[in-house]
Amino acid sequence: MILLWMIVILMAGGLLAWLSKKWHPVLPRWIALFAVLTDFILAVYLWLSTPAATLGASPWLVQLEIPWVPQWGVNFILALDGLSLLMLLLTFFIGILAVLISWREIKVKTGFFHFNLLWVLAGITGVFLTMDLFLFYFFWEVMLIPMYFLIGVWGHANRNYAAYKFFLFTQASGLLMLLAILGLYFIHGSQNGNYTFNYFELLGTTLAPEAARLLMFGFLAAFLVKLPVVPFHSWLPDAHSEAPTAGSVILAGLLLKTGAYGLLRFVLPLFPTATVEFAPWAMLLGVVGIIYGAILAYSQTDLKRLVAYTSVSHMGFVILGVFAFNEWALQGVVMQMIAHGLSTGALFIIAGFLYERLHTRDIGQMGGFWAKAPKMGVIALVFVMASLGLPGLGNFIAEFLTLVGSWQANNWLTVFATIGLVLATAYSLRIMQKVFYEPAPTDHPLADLNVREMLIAVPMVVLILWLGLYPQPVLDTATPSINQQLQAYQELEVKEEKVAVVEEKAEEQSIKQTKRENTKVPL
Amino acid sequence: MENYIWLIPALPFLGSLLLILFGTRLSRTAVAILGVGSVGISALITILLGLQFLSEKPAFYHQEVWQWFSVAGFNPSIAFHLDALSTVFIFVITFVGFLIHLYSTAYMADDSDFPRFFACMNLFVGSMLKLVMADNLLLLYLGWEGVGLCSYLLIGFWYKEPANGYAARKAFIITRVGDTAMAIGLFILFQTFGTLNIQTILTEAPEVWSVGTQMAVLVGLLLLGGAVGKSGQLPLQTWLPDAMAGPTPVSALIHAATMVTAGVYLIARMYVIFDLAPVAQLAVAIVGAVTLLLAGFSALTQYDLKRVLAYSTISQIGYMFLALGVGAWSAGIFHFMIHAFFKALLFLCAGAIILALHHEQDMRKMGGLRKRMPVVFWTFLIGAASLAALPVITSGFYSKDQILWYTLAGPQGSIWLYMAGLAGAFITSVYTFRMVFMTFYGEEKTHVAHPPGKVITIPLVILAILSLVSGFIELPHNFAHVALFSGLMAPVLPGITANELLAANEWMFQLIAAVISLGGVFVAYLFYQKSPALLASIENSSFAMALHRFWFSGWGFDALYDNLFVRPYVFLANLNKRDIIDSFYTGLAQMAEGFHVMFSQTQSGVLRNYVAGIVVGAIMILTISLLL
Amino acid sequence: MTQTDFLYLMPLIILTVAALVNMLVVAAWRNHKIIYVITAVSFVAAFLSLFELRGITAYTIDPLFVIDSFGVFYIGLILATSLLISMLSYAYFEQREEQKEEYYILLILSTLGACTLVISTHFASLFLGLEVLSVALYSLISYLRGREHSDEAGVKYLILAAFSSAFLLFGMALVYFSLGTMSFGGIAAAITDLPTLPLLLLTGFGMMIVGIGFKLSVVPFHMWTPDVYEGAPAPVTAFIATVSKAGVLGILIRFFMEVDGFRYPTLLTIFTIVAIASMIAGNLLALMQTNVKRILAYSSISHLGYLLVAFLAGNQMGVEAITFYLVAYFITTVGAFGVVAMLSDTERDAELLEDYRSLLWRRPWTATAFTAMLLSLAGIPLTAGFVGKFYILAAGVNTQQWLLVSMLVLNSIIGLYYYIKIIAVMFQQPEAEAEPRERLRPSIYLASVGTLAVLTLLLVLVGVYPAALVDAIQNIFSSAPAFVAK
Amino acid sequence: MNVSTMEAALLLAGVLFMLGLISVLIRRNVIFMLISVEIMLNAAGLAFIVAGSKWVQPDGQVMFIFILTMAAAEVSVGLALILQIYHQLKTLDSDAASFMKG
Repeated sequence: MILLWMIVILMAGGLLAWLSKKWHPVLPRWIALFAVLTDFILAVYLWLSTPAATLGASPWLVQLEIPWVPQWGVNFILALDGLSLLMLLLTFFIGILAVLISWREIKVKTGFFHFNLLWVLAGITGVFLTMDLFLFYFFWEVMLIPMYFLIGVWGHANRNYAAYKFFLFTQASGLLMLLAILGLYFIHGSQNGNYTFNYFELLGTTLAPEAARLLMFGFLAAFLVKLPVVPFHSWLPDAHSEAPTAGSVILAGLLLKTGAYGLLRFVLPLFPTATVEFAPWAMLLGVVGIIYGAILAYSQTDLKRLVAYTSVSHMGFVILGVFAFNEWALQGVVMQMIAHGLSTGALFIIAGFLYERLHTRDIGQMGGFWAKAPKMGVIALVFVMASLGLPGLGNFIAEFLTLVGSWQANNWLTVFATIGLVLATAYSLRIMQKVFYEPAPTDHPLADLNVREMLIAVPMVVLILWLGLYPQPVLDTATPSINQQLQAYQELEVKEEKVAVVEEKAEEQSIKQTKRENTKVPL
Repeated sequence: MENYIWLIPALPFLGSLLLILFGTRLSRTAVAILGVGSVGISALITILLGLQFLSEKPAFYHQEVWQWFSVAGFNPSIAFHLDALSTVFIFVITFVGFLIHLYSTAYMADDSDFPRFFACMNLFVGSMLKLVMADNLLLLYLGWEGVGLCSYLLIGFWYKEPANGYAARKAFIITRVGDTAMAIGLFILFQTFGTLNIQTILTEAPEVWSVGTQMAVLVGLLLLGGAVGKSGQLPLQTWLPDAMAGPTPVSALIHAATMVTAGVYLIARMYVIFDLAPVAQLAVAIVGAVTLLLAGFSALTQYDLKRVLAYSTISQIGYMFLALGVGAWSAGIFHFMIHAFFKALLFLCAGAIILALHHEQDMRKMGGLRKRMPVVFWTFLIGAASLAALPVITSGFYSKDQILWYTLAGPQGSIWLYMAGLAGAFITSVYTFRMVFMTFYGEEKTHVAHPPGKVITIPLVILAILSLVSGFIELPHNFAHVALFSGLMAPVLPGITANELLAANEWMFQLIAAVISLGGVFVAYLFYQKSPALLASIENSSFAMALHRFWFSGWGFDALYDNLFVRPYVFLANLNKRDIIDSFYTGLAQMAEGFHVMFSQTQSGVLRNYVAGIVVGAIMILTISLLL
Repeated sequence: MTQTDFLYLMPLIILTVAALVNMLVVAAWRNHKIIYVITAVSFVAAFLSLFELRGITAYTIDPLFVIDSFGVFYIGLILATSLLISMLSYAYFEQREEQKEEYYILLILSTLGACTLVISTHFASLFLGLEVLSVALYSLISYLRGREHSDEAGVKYLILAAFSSAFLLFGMALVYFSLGTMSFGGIAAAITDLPTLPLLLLTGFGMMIVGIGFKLSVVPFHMWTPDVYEGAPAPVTAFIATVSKAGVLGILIRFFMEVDGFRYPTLLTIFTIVAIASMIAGNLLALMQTNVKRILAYSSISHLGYLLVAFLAGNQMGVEAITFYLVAYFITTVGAFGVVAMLSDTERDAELLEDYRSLLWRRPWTATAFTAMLLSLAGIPLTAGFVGKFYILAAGVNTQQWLLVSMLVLNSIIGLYYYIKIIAVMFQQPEAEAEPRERLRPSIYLASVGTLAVLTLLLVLVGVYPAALVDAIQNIFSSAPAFVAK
Repeated sequence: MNVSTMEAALLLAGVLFMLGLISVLIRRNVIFMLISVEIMLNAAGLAFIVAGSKWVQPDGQVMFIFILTMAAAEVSVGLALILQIYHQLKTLDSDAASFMKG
């Protein structure tokens, strides 16, 4: 029930924030802050109350199932495991930041703004929680519309174009996923007469290779566009750079993560054989993304656009890791989702701070800010370093684990991905150089960060350091769910091994089986 | 005492953290106390620990601070492993580091970014300590990149000058290239051994790999890649001369004494791999030999005092690589230590000169400083003598001679490598004394504003003494035969035995080395002191000028890389700034728009056309129904 | 006719009486409000009378009608829609100069025609229903004589409708000629035995498709749609877009199910082509359009294309999907045109994109409602349109019509663009404070505002909790065995 | 009547239908268009009568009467509309009434 409350609090908070504008112009901000904070506290409470040790057997911590459209086998299923929990923590943390950074930036239609903000968060929360494919698609789309409004109403000059592009890309890919969901639904239903969208039941569907491939591509379409993977990335730079700061932060920090989450949660366990077939290509796409994004990032002059392309590059690691199918890589991917959410979010926030002060995003107009705003400089430095993968910061753990994992799967692609780290250095340092070091062509007055801004930035620094130096709590939380996602693959491997040593182990197995049978009896 | 190991890197980190957080609000004195004090206490602990180590003679001390993370059998820790090798390194780092910090309080006294400087320096010391104390390669990598970051921050310390920023980025990016190779090496090691714990790898490697295994060679070469990046060896040496853009204490600490020798440390640390991979080890030797020559020639031609020293550093590290490459592990490390003393000394002297001359670095504008700055002159001279390996009295002689000796007489030695080493020694003493003569002799060209104070001279004197006496802990067989250092190293690094045939005549080779070094001094004296006209006549020939330009530019490596990698990359990036893939999607949109225009032509508003539309539809339907 | 027949035909009779009463009242005393109330009451009464017929098994009134749960549901849908439209009409016509009262009579008659259509089982009743619907519509379209384009729209519709009726009639004649019967049951019985359909019969079916296709405004019989939508008053447009299509679609489903037209690949091919062409042409035509009414017209063409996808599924799920979609689509369309009607002034309808600029700032609630409607048309979750589209997709996937389904997806994406375009215009920040347009007393808008609110709520309700509606629709078909796929 | 006459009569209806159709297509005057449509409707009526007589049923004739009634209603509305158009445009050319397009 606590899961439902999380979503309800956000949605109700959103409506309330919208309506409260009439009573007092500041009220929406406080309501939004309060709603997200409440959710954050709930999530932290959930995390603390479930120590890693108890995660053992079943990865699921909390489950909720309410029939919704029983005629179609649609149930309102919310379930929480370690992976979802981590994603929720990230969601609410970034949500709080998003509310805080909009405190001064958003001046018109604040009520509606916060409505949209909270509903995006609600949609994302739903995506991370639901274990019913219909509901998943439902939330998947629900998070897009408010996002569209965030970009389209409060964005920068070219906002309409960006908003269209964002919406069309994500919708198009989402519809393909819907087709795949339906295909899976009918295949599963025709096999055993149980027509349902329940994730847990669909997991057991046996698919013909051809069908599995097609359905996988349907799911992939949505997730790869959202992630995004080159060549489906072209919505991202526009959307990120035109959105208001809160929008960019949510886009980079959370929306992209839903794609990664989808890959982990749905693509891997649903189509174990098809993904193995597709893995080299997927990893190739990842590497191309890493390098292509890095090259593009290097040439940008618009700060937010630059950071946007770095996201393309960083998300390449995600797909590289996901399709390596081992625990190192997947832990790396989970870490990457969190660390990238923080680091890129922080870079967008800094870009937002600068925009608020200078009213430009052009790094040609900036420079020499270290002298004027040393606090901002230090914080920017931390996150620039995070983005180039400096050890000691969260991104390093993520990227290193991913690469270690992907090395086991494919040497050459990993080599190229590692080269991406050099390119990352090039673009990251360019940010520092142009914004904080080199003198600017024109001299602007620039105030350093104020208390509210420090309140936003410092926790992020602390978190990214924590992730870099002691990531174990996060890793422990994710482990059971990652093993769950990988189960199908380990079975595959085991099967192959079994074929090889089947005779030797025949005896052993029969003993094991009898043991298993013995344990079954009391049940 | 060994329970306090963690304090050694922790104190500088703490100092750095405090300086970052509160630096701007503290007084200069407080900043200085914090910055110098943290390193000082570290140094104190190190010395105490070192004494304990020498008296107890354990194989190593080990301390795990916390488990970093643990994923599916991959469990690196934040843990420190202190054996003789790392003890030598942390001694040099903390002790020399302390002296340089002390020196900096005077050197940077007028800088407005005083706290930032010490924050970065402390951070560097902490990272460097972590690098050498790490018990696993991942933690080592953390320190490795951490020192890279500090190097970047300190090279670009005076950030308002774009050239400094450029040099800083160049340093970071080029070393990152090496780091990438090293990272791949780590992947292979992890895949093979299932761990990155150094000791485990070292013990298991001989069991898993036989000598000359392809994998071992690959790993060796990849680690070498990391090492050449960090240590400024061929082919990734180009960043180091530019790194002199940073404040001089930075050059002394990072780009002479400590960070650039991280590559030496890495190779020595992983010596088992190189033992298993003779090809890789040979590559180390060749890289060292070639680098020491190339850098030596370049050093000959430089006018900027610090650039001479930079090239000299590259060249001296070349010697260390050469030593490691021929299996003279202990000799390489010994040279590292000695080099740290005298090169830090030289840089600090150079800093004193530069400070006194209002940041003038061009040697052509110096001269006659002998009288003006006697302390600096004498200490510089000692450092130069050590660098040039003047026989008997300098420690540089003993360390370099040991390398040269094993290059020839060691089991992996070769006459070619030896010749390269000898040639390098000659060049070294030429450019060293060229420096001495140009700077301290001749007429005074720039006025000395204020002679250096005590805080500057005390470190110089201490380092000068060390440069003179520290060589005596390791003397050749035929020359009192003191083997304190190699004895210390023996449990960690394998020893080396010289060819017996040659060993009988060791004195002859020592003589050759001594003559070569003195000969170099003489040549320098000839050209730069006695008859500069001779030099001018040689320099004026067109061939010499071309050669000079070529050497001056560091053998054209910068231009080569610029044309081969940087320009094409930037060109490509700018070419694709608007993202070619995006135009595919815009094309789709335009296509849809085109279709719209086409279709809307049919909506002409004319009734008859609409009728015709229905008729066409009817005909179509009837045709289909009749045909099918 | 027996007494029971009357009972079963009660809704139709109520409408007929209401039309007559209205005429008499108009003759005696012209008063907008009274006529309006009578109309509303009669719709409500007709609707309520349906409750008597809940859950009935098919009751045949030979040879013309059959009243079964399918028919009852569709009549209910039509009546409810007409009621909502009449609610929206009051404020719209109140501000016009013309005499308003006859409008309601025509509206009732049209509705009557549509209701007749959906329970027909005979060509004669089909024809009667269709023509009652059409002839009333001719006048409705050009009802506002004073307006520029009303008679252009009227004459276009009249000529084309009559033209296509001729096709329909001739087709019927050919079918009758070859089979000797005009009742659906008879036709079904006659052709089950035929191994292949004779040429004359096929020609007849083909010509009937032309007639039906015209009413449904599917490609290539769609060209009248934008012009008529633009020229007609907004409530009438809403009526054309909903009621008239529901009637025709109802009879199409009934006829096809009865004769099991899905057996004939020829017919399937024709409908497939028509469906794809409708989706593509409708969406592409709307793409850069700047007239909101025309956008909605083109979008209705593509929506009919979507409906045909479910229709082509040819099984119970398909028909369920159509029915569900119709409900969702009606809520949305009536809502959308309701907004248009609300924003219209005395001179002209609010049809240009310009009229909607920064609407969010001027009239936030109206803008919100319109946004919801547009999102529903685009098939975005939380709205009924999404569930409808989902249902259709499910039907398509279920029968593995990949071509149609992928076309549907492609077109949904194209469609998104122009729906979003309207929303984007509404959400634009105003440059200057717009002058408020002259409006009538707020109380007059009460009905319109209430209707819009109800529609918006319904839209969300069906979008969030579709189970109730799905249940209702599935019940119809479980109690009407004729519609289970043969 | 025997079968062949039936078919001939149906053919006649078809020809009539086609004539009407073609003249709707080629005429620009709205009144003529309306008349042509009436011809088509009557052709359909004729076809019904033929069919009815083929099966010896009254249904065809009933349908014909329906058609007549409907046509009359249609013409009356149609003429009213055409009058309006003439008032506004001062022409009966249907092409002139093409303000709405695109």
